[in-house]
Amino acid sequence: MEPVTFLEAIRQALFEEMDRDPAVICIGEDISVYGGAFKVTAGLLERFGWERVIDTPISETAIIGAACGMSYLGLRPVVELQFVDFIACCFNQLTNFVAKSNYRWGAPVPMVVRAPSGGGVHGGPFHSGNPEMYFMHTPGLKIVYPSTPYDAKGLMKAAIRDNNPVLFFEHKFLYRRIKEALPAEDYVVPLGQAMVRRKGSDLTIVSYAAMAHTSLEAAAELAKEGIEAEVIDLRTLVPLDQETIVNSVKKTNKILIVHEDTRTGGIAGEIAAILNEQAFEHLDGPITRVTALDTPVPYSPPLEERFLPQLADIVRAARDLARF
Amino acid sequence: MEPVTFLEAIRQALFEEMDRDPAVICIGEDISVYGGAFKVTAGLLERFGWERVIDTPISETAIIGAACGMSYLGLRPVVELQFVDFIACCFNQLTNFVAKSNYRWGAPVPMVVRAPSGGGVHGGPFHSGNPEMYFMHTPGLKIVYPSTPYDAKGLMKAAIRDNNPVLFFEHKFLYRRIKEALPAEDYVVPLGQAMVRRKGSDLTIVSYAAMAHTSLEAAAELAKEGIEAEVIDLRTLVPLDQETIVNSVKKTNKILIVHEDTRTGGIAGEIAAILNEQAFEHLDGPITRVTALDTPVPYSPPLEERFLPQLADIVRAARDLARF
Amino acid sequence: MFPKNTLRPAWPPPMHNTAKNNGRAKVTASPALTREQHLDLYFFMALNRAVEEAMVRLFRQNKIVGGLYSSLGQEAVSVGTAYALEKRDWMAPMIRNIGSLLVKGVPPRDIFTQHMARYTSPTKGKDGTSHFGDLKNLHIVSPISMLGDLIPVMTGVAMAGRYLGQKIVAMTWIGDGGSSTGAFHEGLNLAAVQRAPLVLVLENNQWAYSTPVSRQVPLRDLADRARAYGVHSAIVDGNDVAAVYQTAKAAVDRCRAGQGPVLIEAKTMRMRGHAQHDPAEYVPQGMFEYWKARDPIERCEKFLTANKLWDAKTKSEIHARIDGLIKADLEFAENSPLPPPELAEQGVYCEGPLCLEPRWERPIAEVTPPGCSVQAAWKVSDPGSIEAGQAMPGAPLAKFTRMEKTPAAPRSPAKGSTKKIAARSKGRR
Amino acid sequence: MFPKNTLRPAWPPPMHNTAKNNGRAKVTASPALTREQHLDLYFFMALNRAVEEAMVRLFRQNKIVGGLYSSLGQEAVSVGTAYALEKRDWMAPMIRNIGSLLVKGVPPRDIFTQHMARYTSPTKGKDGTSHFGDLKNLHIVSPISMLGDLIPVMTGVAMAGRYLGQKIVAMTWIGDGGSSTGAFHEGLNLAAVQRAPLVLVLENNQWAYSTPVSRQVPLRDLADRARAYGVHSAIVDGNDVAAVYQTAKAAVDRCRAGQGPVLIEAKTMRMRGHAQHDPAEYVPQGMFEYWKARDPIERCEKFLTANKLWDAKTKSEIHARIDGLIKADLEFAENSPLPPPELAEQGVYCEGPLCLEPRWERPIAEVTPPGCSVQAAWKVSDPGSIEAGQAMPGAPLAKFTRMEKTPAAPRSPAKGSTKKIAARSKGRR
Ligand SMILES: Cc1ncc(C[n+]2csc(CCOP(=O)(O)OP(=O)(O)O)c2C)c(N)n1
Ligand SMILES: Cc1ncc(C[n+]2csc(CCOP(=O)(O)OP(=O)(O)O)c2C)c(N)n1
Ligand SMILES: [Mg+2]
Ligand SMILES: [Mg+2]
Repeated sequence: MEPVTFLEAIRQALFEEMDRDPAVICIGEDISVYGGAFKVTAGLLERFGWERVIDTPISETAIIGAACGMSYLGLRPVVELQFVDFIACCFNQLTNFVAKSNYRWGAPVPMVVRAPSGGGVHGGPFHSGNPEMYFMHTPGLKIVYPSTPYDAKGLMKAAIRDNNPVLFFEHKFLYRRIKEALPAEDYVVPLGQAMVRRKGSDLTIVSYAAMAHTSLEAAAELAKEGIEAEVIDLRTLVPLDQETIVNSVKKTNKILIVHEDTRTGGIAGEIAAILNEQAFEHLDGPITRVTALDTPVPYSPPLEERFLPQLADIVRAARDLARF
Repeated sequence: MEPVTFLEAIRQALFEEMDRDPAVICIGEDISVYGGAFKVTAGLLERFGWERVIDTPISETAIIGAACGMSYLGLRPVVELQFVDFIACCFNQLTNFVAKSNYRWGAPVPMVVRAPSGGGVHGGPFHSGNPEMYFMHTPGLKIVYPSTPYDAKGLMKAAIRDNNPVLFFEHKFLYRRIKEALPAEDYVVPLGQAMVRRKGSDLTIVSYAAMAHTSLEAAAELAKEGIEAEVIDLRTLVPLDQETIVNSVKKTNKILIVHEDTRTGGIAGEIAAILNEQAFEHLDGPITRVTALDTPVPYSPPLEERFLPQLADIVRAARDLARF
Repeated sequence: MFPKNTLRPAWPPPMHNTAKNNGRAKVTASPALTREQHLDLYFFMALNRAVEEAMVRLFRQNKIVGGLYSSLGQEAVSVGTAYALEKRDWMAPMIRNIGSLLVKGVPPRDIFTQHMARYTSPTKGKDGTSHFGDLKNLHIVSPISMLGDLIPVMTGVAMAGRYLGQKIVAMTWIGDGGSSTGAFHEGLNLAAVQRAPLVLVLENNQWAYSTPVSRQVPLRDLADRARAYGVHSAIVDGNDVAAVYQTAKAAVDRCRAGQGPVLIEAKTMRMRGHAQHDPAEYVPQGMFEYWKARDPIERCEKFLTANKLWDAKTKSEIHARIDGLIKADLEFAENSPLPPPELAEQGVYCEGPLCLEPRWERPIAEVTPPGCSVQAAWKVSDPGSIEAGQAMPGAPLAKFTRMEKTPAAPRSPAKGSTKKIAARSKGRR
Repeated sequence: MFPKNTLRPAWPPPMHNTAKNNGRAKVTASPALTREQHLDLYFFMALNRAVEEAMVRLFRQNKIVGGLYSSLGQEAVSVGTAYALEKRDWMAPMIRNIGSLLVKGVPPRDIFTQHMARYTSPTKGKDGTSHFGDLKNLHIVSPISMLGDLIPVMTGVAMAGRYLGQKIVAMTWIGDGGSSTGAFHEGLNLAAVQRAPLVLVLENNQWAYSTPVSRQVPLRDLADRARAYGVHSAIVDGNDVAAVYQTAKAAVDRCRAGQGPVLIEAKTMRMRGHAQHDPAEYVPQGMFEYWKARDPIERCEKFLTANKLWDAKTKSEIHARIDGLIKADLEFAENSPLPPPELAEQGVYCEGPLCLEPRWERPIAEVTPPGCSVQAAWKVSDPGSIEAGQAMPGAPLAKFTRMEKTPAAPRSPAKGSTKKIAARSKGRR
């Protein structure tokens, strides 16, 4: 098989799931004729027609609401938000209507919300967001944030087949920058399983999405200095694979968490709390975090570079931690 | 001075600030003739008239947006959300427009968003929320969550005089349940200062709002067993008074964080991360948390009781930690 | 949904036109109502009021958890509109639509147990008041507190029903105050542009909590909201149950015929405070008297009497039936346990199978044609603007959803042809 | 706001009607335009286009950071509307309103440096494109990307201006697509109910990204959106700059006279893709040709020539001035540095004094009368509904905001009388 991009992997998953199950439909802004702002839905209209590839007015609340209503009749809508930043415009429908539906009255909401996210492409304060923690803090939603084409395709299939609302973050920096050959047959990557991308014994680096790649680069740098970092790619944030993290820390006794999201209230804190509960006596150094600044995402390249965690920041923090 | 309720303390702050500064106006749903759902603005209309006590349509996005626009002309609007849960309906205006304004283009937004919040009154999934972490994770907003009438009045005045957007959470369980005599003269409680409510040496309990009271009760229980807990009331979540927390932990070497907010992604995680960075070597036991369940807030009393952290939960966790 | 609750007996109770169609007369397009229909409408209004009166007593006895909202004076709206629905249709009530729930087939006990937060309630105590639903049998979607949010959801229900080939209509309600929310706008606009079979009942009861309509909407007739969406609308005397029913029936028929959503403004008056704790002192002198004289139940009684549609015996039979129902269900509710605390921890996620698999009423092949190929292009005849735009409001649905289908060659997914499209232009914002 | 930026020279450049009123002719209520006004409008449209053409060149040279949006073909809307504003008025542009910024007094260099993310830009590189503003001098509010959000904000600006006694008007723009957002509805509804002096320009350019109007709004005329709010509206040929100006001027006058908000639909066409990366292949054949023949700048040129309002010399003078401006400002922008990385960490919170203290243009005593006492009650004459509701749409503002004032005794805050009110009923939901 020819290697395909991250974007193409997602597109394949949509095609194959829509082929497999007529209950799967796509809904969002500019997804039909145009194929979506990033062309992830390109070709779906031609194959599946107007009834299954639905353009909407610019109204994220209506989109999420309608998808929720569709799911109540057994459909499995896949929503595209043009950029994840616009999720703020449907925050209420998502966190109050959708997330609480099953708990409150036993009405599951099988839907997927796909959203291009993340920085590094000079998108500025409204096109670079990583709002995953808002939703990790909202019981009732599942959250996927893949880093490879293989995972993206397999996790998308799992998300569509899941009977719960799943937020599927697509890091736009990865869309066309990485390629991977995919299996010819149908496969699924189950939600809730992290992946050890590199084995190591000196410390654990936990990350996901674009930062998983930077963390791997950092591990390669560190190896040159004789520091062996174990690198975990979370892949799914909810349910969080606590076991893989805890087991790694029990081995390495040190952990560095890297996220592109802003610092305060980011996932590093949650992992720190979990490790205190489950592996306190195994910690030989402070739980450490390398994160974005606590600011909006600035526009100008030197500012955004300062804002985002850099390879050098990870290497430096890991080195300090290893020496602790 | 006669003791006044928590609610009355806030009302006094509004009266006095509106008296002091004609730039202060109130805006929200049912705040004029009715005096607000909880009567916090009762009497403001009679004293300050229709121009300064503005009823709005049911449209939280419009309210926050309009208040922001007013602040650009130098006014200091005080918004009342009928319940904090409806903040989800203006999430975008708050987090994208208001919070980023000063950073992006140097336009400060001096406004206060008041919101009855918190559980324990059988309000169910949409009238019991503690959404503070959504906003702690949003750079650009300040967050106040007081626990006493004195603090509520003094912090409200500080919030109104601050040149930044301040979310002012009013725990509705406290509204009419606690009383305190207040100074006759004008006073301010500065934002960003935690308060050590009880001194102790065996462990630190950090909390805020209604849970600050429960934590103090727990400390009293623990004292009977010979465990001396230091109790910190955060009062302001942003800016967070890290110093007071860190200094206390350097003394007690153990910390328990109690919050009524749901567990995953709650403030306990953030504090855990901060302490790892600033006091790792002082920790003689795992950073521990007692929090609400990771579910929506259920309606029925036995369910809500299970959902919320209880006195016994705090005592038990503190005891275990002290013995660690 | 929830595992079958053995504590909940069957409903509905015997009715005039028994057995089929959910226990009430099968409604037809005929404008004049039958005697049975008139009596049904009266029965449900009286039941609605009796259920709420019982709850006021429970409230005074401190047996209601949380707030209690009243629809006193508005019963004709809830009952008359819901009565226009068929069993297969979907609805989503708001807080004051107890009457609609009863009409659709919810037994009073569900309403009592919900308000008393008992384990035997539809939500088992997880949520209260009218915050419950039933996907499988009654096709009721639970509201949430945030006003307006049901409108997009019910638009989605309507769209899904159409997609599955079910000829259903979705109905929901909104207050005068709730019509100012963004969700109202986004939802009704989407319904309009999709020509979804949605009936939206705007219950103008003069007040949103303590705020009069004039401070919320600068319109004399709130039905004019519909004009922003090119949506058909109607205004009806909300205290005349037969008029409400007929208006709703016409709207439902229109929707079912594929002519797009309808907004109905029902003018009425909230005869109590916002909720039980609110004495409504802000309501100006005379307003309650004015509307009291127009009480929908009394009006209906007078109508039935004047038109000799009933006699004293029928009336007392109806009320005896209602009393019996209420008594039994109250007893059931009061004897019901509160939920066990552990329940709080369960059910955030759906672990099992879906409770409602899609029910196809059209050939599945139609939506997944093996060789389907649509030309991805917008058509134009008048270059000044887009043809679809000019044609759509009146155009039949089929034309809208399929107008661009051409018999081109089929394309398969992950292979060559679609790749070309993806490559055609690089997507950026 | 930001510390004074010494790198940014004065603006505006010399204009026809120089010096006062922001360098352009003082507009009066007269319907017919003066020669100077016609030439001003032409100048700004041509400048608008020249600025954007320069940016397309920068984009091709990879000097633009992020996306580049075009208003090609829509210049008459941006320019004609903003030209109706006075210096004291406030405006908030959208992404395609470069022309409005220029008219209000923003120099091209600000637009260049913003797009190039330079330290010398109004936001110093923190944000890009037209995402900047100026509270103090030009009274411009910065947009954010989320469509519709400016409408409530500018409603607040308009309300605050009125409260302070300033006779200002607030103007903002929205696209056909953006009119479907909840923020549009909530904002315009609030403006209507408050009778706020807001002019909302709905730029119907046939497309929202790749989606034609017909898939967004089931209306032939988007001006009909106004009907949901009882708001005055107008439709204008968006490619006729004089007509746009006159319509906007009438709207501004109406607002300033306290008659409430106005919605103007300007019909036009987006002559490029959504942004520079979008080839707009989805636009049907013939549409571009149709609208190209109605290019607003060419139309204006023809009009000026036909009416002998200029000669070749005037035209070339104007273009020479534009060329000079562009050249100088481009040079300035290209020579400007990028911001220092540390800047990223600064400015999340405002630490210093407010950049804009309230400017009172009415006696402060009026809003804080020493013995003010308003009766907290709604009035009613027709008990069927609230009087204010019936009267408000046409009623003058004073009546609206003060109608219930009665000369009762003053009450002091934290003491007895108000306490009674607070105690009157226990607030619960
Ligand atoms: C988005 C939102 N904001 C505020 C509230 C609080 N609230 C509950 S009911 C109500 C008044 C509703 O008035 P209306 O829509 O006219 O319905 P009615 O109560 O008259 O039936 C308000 C403000 C809410 N539920 N949702
Ligand atoms: C709330 C929101 N959703 C989606 C987007 C993404 N988006 C940016 S511009 C645009 C199209 C806007 O169309 P229109 O309002 O007609 O303005 P035009 O581009 O035609 O000037 C979209 C969908 C956005 N900016 N905001
Ligand atoms: Mg109402
Ligand atoms: Mg457009």
